[in-house]
Amino acid sequence: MKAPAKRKPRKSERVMRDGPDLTGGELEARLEATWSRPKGVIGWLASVDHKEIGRRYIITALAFLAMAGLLALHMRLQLMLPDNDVMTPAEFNEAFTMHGTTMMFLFAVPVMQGVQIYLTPIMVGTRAMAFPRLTAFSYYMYLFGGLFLWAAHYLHFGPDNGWFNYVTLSGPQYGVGKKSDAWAQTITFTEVAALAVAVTLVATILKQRAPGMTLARMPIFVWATLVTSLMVIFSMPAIALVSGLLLSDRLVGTQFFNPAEHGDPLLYQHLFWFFGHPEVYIIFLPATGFVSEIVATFSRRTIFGYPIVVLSLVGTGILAFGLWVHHMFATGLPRVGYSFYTAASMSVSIPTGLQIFCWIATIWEGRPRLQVPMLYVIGFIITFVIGGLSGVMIAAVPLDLQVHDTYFIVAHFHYVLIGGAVFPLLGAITYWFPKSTGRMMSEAWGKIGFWIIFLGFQLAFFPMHIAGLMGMPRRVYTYPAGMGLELPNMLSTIGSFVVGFAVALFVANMVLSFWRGLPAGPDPWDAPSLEWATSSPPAWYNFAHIPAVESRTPLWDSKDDFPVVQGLRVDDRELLMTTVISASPDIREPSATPSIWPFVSAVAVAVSFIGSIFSPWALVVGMIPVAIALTAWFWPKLPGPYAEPQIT
Amino acid sequence: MRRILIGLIAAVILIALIAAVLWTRTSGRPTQNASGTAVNPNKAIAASAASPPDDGNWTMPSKDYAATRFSALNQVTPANVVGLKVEFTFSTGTTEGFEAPPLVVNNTMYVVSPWPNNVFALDLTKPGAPPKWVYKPNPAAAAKGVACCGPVNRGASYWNGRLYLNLLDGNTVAVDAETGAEVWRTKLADIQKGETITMAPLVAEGKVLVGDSGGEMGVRGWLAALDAASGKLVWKAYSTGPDKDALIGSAYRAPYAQDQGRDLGVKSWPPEYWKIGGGTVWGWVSYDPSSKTIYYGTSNPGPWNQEQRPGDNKWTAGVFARDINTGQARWFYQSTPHDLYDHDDINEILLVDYPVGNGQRIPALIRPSRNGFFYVQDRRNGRVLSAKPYGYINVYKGVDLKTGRLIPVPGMEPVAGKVSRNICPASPGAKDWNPSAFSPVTGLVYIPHLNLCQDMGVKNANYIAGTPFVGADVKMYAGPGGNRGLFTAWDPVAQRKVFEIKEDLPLWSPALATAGGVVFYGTMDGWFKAIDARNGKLLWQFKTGSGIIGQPISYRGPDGRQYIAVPSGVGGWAGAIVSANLDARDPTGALGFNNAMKDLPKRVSAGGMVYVFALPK
Amino acid sequence: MSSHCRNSLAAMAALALLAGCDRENSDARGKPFGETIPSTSPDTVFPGGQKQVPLDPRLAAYGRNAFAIAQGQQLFGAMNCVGCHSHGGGGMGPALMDAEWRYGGRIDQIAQSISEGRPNGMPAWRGKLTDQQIWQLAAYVQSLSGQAPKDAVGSRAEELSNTPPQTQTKREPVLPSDSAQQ
Amino acid sequence: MMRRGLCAGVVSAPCLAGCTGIQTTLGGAGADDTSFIRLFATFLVVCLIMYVLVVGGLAAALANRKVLTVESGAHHESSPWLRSALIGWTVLVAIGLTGLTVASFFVDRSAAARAKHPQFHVKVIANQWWWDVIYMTPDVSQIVHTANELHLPVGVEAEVQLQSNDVIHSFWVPNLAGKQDLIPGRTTDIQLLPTKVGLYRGQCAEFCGIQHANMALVVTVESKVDFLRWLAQQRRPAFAPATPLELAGYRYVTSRECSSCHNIAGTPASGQIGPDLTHLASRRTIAAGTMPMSPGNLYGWVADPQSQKPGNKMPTIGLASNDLHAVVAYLERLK
Repeated sequence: MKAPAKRKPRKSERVMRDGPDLTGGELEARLEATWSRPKGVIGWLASVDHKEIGRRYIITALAFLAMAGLLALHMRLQLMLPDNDVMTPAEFNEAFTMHGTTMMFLFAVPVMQGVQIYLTPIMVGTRAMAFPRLTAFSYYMYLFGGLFLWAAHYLHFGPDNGWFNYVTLSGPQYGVGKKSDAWAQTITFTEVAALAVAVTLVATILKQRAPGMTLARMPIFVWATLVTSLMVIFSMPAIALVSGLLLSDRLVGTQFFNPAEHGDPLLYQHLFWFFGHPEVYIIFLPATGFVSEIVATFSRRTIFGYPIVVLSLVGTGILAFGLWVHHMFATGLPRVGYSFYTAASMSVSIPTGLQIFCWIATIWEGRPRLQVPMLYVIGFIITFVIGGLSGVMIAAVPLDLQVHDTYFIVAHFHYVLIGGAVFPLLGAITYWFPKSTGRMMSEAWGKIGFWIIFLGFQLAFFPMHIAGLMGMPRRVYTYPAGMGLELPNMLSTIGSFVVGFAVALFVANMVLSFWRGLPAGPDPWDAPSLEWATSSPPAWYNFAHIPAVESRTPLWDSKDDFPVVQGLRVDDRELLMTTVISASPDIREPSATPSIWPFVSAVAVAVSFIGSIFSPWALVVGMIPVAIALTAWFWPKLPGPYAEPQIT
Repeated sequence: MRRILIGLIAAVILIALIAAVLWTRTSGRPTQNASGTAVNPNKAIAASAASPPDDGNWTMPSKDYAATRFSALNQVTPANVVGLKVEFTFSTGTTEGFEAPPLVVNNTMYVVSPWPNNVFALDLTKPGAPPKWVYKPNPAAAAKGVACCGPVNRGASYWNGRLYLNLLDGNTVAVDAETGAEVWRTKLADIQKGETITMAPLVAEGKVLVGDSGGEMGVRGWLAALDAASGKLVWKAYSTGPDKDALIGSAYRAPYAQDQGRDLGVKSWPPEYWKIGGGTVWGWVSYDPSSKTIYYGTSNPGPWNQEQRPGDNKWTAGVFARDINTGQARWFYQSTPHDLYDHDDINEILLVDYPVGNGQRIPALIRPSRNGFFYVQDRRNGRVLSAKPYGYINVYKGVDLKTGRLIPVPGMEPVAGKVSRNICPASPGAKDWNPSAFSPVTGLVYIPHLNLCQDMGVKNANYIAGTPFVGADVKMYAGPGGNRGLFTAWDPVAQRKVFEIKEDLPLWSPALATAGGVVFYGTMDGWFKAIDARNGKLLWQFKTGSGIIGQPISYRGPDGRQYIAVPSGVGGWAGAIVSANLDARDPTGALGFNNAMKDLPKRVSAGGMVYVFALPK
Repeated sequence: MSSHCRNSLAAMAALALLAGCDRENSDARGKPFGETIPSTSPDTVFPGGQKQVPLDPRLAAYGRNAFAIAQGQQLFGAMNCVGCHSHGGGGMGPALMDAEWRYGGRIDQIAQSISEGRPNGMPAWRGKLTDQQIWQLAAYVQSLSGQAPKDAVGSRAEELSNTPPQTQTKREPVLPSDSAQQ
Repeated sequence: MMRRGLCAGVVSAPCLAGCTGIQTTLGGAGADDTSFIRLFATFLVVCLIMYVLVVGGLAAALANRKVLTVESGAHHESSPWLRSALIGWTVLVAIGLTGLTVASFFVDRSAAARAKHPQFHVKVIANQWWWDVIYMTPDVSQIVHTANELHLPVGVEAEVQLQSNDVIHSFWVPNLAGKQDLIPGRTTDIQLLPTKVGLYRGQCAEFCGIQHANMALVVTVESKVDFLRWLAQQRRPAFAPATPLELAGYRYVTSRECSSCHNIAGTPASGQIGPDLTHLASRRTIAAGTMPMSPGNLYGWVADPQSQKPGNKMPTIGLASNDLHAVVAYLERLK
């Protein structure tokens, strides 16, 4: 497929640059032609625009949220009564595994990365991601991974050993058939996608910020994106290694996890949880970014203690790598070692405590407007702190030995994941929906939806603390009557259906507002950050002129007379690269044009990955089409005529 | 006149000389017979009562009750052994492991084949030794399903006109040596419980001593004595269970405290495990007529997984001394308490008069045990005089002579779920059942043995009668040095090695020592070798049709010449990969031997032939 | 193949290679099987020229089912088959991973050998194992020589490493064995 | 540091019917569990205080409706005391966490110290979906082998050695102590010091396959005398069949499928793969706690175990009805 037809510059024409003599409608029409993509299915597949890919990520992730949510409701029906037989044990085991795996790998991380892909360029004031085609490739890898997992579930070889698929149960002898291979290969897909996104985000944030946006002037959400992306880069290789080792044990009979041949099931657990714990912070930190943005906007005040919040983000990111063994307190490792991890697990709550203080201080200092995003922030603080405190409890070894792998833990991580990440996500969607669609979501239905999900959530998950303390282990498809577990389970089931209804309400609100929401205009919330300087929805090229930034809250300080940078090419895709610390203009860099090849490469890699769980030769043979697709993808573009731009 | 006289005297002297030489060569009377040798004070000599002077016959696999496997014929010497030629051969028509030695009595050779245990009587007086009669016992074919280490038979025994042998399916038969007619047949073992019989019976004092095999099948070991005339059971001593079953009574005095106590056969086992605890008797029995005492060893405890049977597991993996007439135990010494690696203790027991300084001698027994130690014990009370390793050992520290207890190296015991690596010696031990030979001439014990180590993983063994009760996966490989076999000449007095020959393949053939100063043994790829008894130099070798795992013997033929006979037919535990056509891609095949014998199928094929050699007339 | 699987397969043409519907269903709810062990022995001469005995329909249910093969592997260890046949290499009993079959290498013949026993020492397990267990054992035994599909077998067990992984062993032909023994 | 009155009060509030349950972490029938309850109460108090501070701060911030003097000056200086409040909050959080860490460390140390001198040893081997229990006495011939049942003398420190034959399980008797994983290839251990006589239920707490939910064991804490009487009863071989129906059952069980897996001491059935049945009828549950022991349940279980506990390793034999009656009659005999 050739790159889209481009007008050949006529000899006489000077290279067109934006500058004093090219402004207004003429400039925007030319930029539109350069930055838009061809129509049709091929065009859709070839798109490299960060806004389109971001939206696709979010919609796909919400679809997986809904599917995994339905599984959760089905499980709650089975657990509503003791000795129930709504589901057979095999169905229940596959249901909780698919629920866990989908929520963690196909919803939580991808949706956060989707929002980051969508917002980062327009927040830092640039026109595209650093590696646009890599971002497109990552979306297709994520999509194929999700489709593969659910196809496996549909074809009776979906995984059924829990979302972390511990070894010897998932090993070649006890992990019968292709179920554990399907799980491990899904991880390979999603970790490739997550790593690709993390790399492009870090490059975009460090090199493509608008001139003047020094590190100290970056929005908090961009800081959160930077920290999470670095955490992805450092933690995903651990899960890549462990899923690769499991696949090679299961397919070619290596002995990594064979306890008899001095392999070690605990090696699996160490490697998995070295990724596992940073993973939950990868989900939580972007949510703190949402909260900081929403609190600043709806309190009409810059965030209190900006350096403290940024240092807390970085502190949480680093500490998150030092406490994975608190998932393994019951495996009989030396007790002294455990006390180090207790201390580390306790210390990670200090940075989060500081952030909460700063948010509350911002609200105290500002004039809070209790609109829907702000309600979700308040709901977040009330819910997440309960989860954080129950986390402090299970950091202590004697307590964890009693409540580990019980419903107390299920309650804890739902409080910190739904309370800590989904509530801020719903707030963020409500907050940035107008920017993305140009229409407001209904404020009234938003408020009703918030109260239903907030109360439904407490009803669903607080009783699980009690069920856990009263001796209900995790992942049991049933429990005997007469142990006092009937009431908590019944309440949880009712609560979970309320939450289900509230999520449906939110989605309905989104869909209806897409057509019949109030028109929003560029800055409906009077927010400080750069993305509100673009139109709603932003044009293909985001900014007609790359803005220059002089403070943390550009829109609040110089609402209309924006200093801008001129001189970028108009007839070809070009970005302004700035230095890392002070963001002063550095060089001009061409940006990749839309291409079908990332999609084709993703298809080739997917076929090779899926084939490799049936025969190792699929990797060897599969690499040929992958090599061809990648070669076409990186085929160099002939450099056009250049002249030095004048920077005014 | 004087010259004539001098010539006459010279002639007479010359004739006397020639006569003397001829007389020594022909009459076969060894210049120094076993008992008449000038008694060298610092050399062990065979127990005289148990090792009568050689009459040129070979009536039992161990040659004599002292198990010397020493032939006093000395026609074949290091000088002329290179002239040995094949006199005749005989094929048994079977391809299983051929472990039984041919017996020669009154110019008739009796050949016993592995399953179906046919017996052929060959008339040595006629050229080519044609068969006089064939005895076909037709044992049950199903017995092959419970024979752990190949459907083998370790030989018959001749005793006043009759041949006594055991059949694989647990019967003992007496056959008339002249006509080949079956005199009596007694059923002793039950293949439904996994019991077979492979040992060569020992016949003495009118009693036939027979023990069962099946340590790997969870059977209960015993030694039974049948009346040689009628085949009726005289007494039966179990190797596990209460003292009344083990015939341990007032006459019993254990050499060490570890083996003294009431009903240790029950107390040293977890409940009910002694009933399926092994301790079978499938090896060699020796007999000292002077004290009317038999000496034999018991096999490994079952199952191989040591964690399933905590405790010392009495009376397995040890040596019993019993009165031959009543079976009452005199003493018992447990070489390997709570055996960890299937180190049976059924190896041959040589009875010697052992020098203890200043010309004094005590009746002793010396034996190269499977756990790698060469024991010298006072056979009156079982006390261990010395125990030195004769092969490479890294799983035992040594034997504490004060308590008699074997000291294992901590941390090497196989536990469930974790493979133990580099266990030397491997399960077949430093030497398996193939017996050594003792030459009173050189005073050395010639030991054909192994140099194997193994990786071993154990798991919970399930007991179903008639099926294997092992609970262990094993992979064997060559020990240090890369050679899998060793032929060692051991000085039992100085307790040290005199010389050693490295053999590529494990040595599974017994040894034969002769008064002529030549020692014979065979290799698993078919080489029948003769070496110098003093320095182990290879003198002569002959490539037989199949691997040699049977006992070579030496006898005096009807024409007075010394004949050497050797059975050739690879098989047994080590040769199972060839005789049972196993698949080398599975290293744990044949209870772990496949891994060590991957190359054997390419070097040798199955067979079943007796070769008889002699110096040309 | 249940109809539900068939049309889903048609729908998923792109994922056709994932056809493994029946490979995985574990049919845990075991109703008492009316399984019987067939008594015919196809590897023989039929006077009057009767044509070959058709392959037993249970081959699909057991021979290609990952759950049945895994249960067979556990029974192969638990019922002491390893004691005689090791991990397919043989020992007291013949090797099971090679191409030579003295009493027939098809799954129904193997099931018959297990159930009835064989004269040279193979014990008869009828009455000691249920017919379903015998079929599971037969499924595992025929997978030792690579007869089972590669995606239904495990590469190794959690024990001392022994044979090369079954997922990589090539499929051995099923040949009558010219046993030298009587 | 811990005021018993307040903690007990606070703890009892949310525990509803939980305290008296047979499988609850709030039961307090073992030394470890009582220290758990005390530590949990401490944590709960500290966490409630922190939670009240946070939510109170939030409420106060929301209620603080002051109107800004400067129009939309978002950059005005923050009030000075907020800075000091921030430092105060950090110090408070740090002190709270340090205190809790030290408290948990001391509880952990005291449990480890007590574990140094156990009076007797039990080995528990986990299999897919049942517990093999072996009482390791110094005299090996007195070893007792049972399944899915653990008897402990009250007030005596018992060390339970934990091994697994297949996958990772987790031994958890909440009323007595915390859980400990059973990992293939490793031997872990847990110390139990029961303080209250009674009947408790433990369950596997690490997902171990299709029947992870039905892998329970019944723990009976009794006086030393009762315990020794039970141990002696377990050492006796199985009762001989008394009636002809039991004899027919005996013949079937010891010669047919049952003997391939199960062991009944004193009879030819000595399979080591399945649970030991020598004293089956004296146990309180069938199939690792799946259902209580009763003739009716025994009928249901023996007739078709797959429908009672789908996916478990016991096959459905399809017994004829007369065999079924005989077998159940004989199993009833195995008190």
